[in-house]
Amino acid sequence: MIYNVKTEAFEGPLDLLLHLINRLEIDIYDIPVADITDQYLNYIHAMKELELDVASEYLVMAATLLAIKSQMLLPKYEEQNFEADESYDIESDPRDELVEKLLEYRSFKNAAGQFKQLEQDRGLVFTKPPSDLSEFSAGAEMEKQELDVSLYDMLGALQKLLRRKKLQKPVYARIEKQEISIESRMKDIMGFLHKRKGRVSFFDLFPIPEKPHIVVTFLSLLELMKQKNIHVEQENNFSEIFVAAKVGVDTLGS
Amino acid sequence: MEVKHKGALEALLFAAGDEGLSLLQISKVMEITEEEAANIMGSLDEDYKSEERGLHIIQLAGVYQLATKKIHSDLLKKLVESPGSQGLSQAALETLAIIAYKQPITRAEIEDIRGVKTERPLHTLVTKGLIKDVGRAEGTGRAFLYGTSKEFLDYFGLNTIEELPELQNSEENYEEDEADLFFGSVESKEV
Amino acid sequence: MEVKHKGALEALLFAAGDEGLSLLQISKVMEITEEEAANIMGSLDEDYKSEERGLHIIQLAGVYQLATKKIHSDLLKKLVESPGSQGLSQAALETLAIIAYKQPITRAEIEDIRGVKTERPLHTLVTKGLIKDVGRAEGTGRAFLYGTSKEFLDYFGLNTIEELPELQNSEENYEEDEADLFFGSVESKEV
Repeated sequence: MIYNVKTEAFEGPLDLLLHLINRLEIDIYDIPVADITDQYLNYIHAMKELELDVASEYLVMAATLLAIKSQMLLPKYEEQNFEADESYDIESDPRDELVEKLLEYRSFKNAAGQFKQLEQDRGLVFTKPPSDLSEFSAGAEMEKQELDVSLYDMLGALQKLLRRKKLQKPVYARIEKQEISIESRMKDIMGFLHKRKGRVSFFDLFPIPEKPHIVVTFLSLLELMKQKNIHVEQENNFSEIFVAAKVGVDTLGS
Repeated sequence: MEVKHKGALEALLFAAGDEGLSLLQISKVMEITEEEAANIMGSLDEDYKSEERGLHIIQLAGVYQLATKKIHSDLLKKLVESPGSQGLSQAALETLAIIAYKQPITRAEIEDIRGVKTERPLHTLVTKGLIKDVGRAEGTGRAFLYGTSKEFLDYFGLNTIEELPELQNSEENYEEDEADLFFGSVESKEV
Repeated sequence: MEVKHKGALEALLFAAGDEGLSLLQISKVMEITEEEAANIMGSLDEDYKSEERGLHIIQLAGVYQLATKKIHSDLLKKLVESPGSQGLSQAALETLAIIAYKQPITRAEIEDIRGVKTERPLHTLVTKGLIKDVGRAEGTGRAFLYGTSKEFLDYFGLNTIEELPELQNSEENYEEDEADLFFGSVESKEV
């Protein structure tokens, strides 16, 4: 039989063992070490046969299992002799340490599952970046304050930003996919120029930083210039370009 | 409580965005007591419960902020091109869970619990600002001790670390796909 | 018009932030006609007129967005004057992080990444000596390029900028931005 081995399916030997215990419907408090060791070694052998890198942790666990198995195989006469001494019997179970580890690991694995849920829930809620309050800061006296931030605060802020950005950016990409016509963009531009009265910075005519929109806007401006509906001014090379509606030109006749 | 206070608080929360505001900050800016601030907050929160409102007040990492209601997430997702981030890997989530419940904790202790090397997930978590080193362990190694950060709370939508779900050890919670994750017969793919 | 439509529209406008939404976009996302969208917008706008509300809808160049009411500007000024507990706002921290990882970088590029105007945070960071201008960008605008200062390294206990934690998982996000760099320079100024 050929197997397709997915090594990434397990987080480590403890995870693999939990999986085996679960699949074989074994009582974790009473693990049949011989069985589980065989199963475990099967996996390891399969990995090796497939020339996959077997992380050393898996081999260490294999050795541990074999050690426990051999301890379990030791003659049981001691147990019979000291039957009365239950505590001795329990404490000396060679499986104890492993079971404890498995239980502890399992509780954190469960917690990780809950974290995943929290992560997903949080993803359903959208917040907004702090507003830029520059317009309110004119003449504002900043309280002098010592910095109390660490690199971690900065990284945290960055991650928050990256998470948040997901919504902001592609807003247009998706929705404006359908064609924006030059004609309708020309109307928009004229409407905008009339509303603003007087001249407007060239860049203000590009409110949407998406390629198709920019191209259409640019072509619309050329067309409007050709039709002599707008003025375009630039005082010097490289200085800001201003656009204004020509006097007497109201809305575009369609 | 004056009516216009509610409007004022709404404006403040809106401007603060995801930086959020504490009651202390609000009380200072509005020149009211923290108790009054809390009352206005409560009243505003009550208003937001109406179905006509798309926002609500959430408490994250100790501050109040405005956020959209979960009920509208499907709609909002339409505004994003690639829905959702991939989220943290299983390794990172496990590592983070261990740190969250056992902090402060060293890398060696984490690796002991997970049974595998944990350098990469730790690095990812530091990079993402979810954990930070909070000192050094006693003893020879003087290893770094890790703890969760403020961003951790924000990331998982928690107000304080006490809001973490209780660490459970019980059997019934442990469920796994019956499907064998490791071996799958090779109908589809050869190795 | 359904009541919940109003809530949905409020959530959409909130999430769209400074970029705002056109009626066309709203109608597409909410799967209603533009006329219906206009009606809901009108009704929402009416609600905002109440003194209890701190926000209102503004319309700029055919795009609708939420903003704080003028009446609250004194309050916002006070908010500006009272910095958070850390001495650096979330906005300033974000800006600093972007500069640290992407330097040299212009303001327009930073604003493109953040999605909001970044004049104030830049000013704060320059004032605090954490960043400085390191030259001028090529091209028409000849915009200032920002980079981190020596104080930045000192402050965060780094010897060189290379000691910043590598941003492994976030790399994809940044690459996307790279592609947008040209168009980012045609960043929308405030309309």
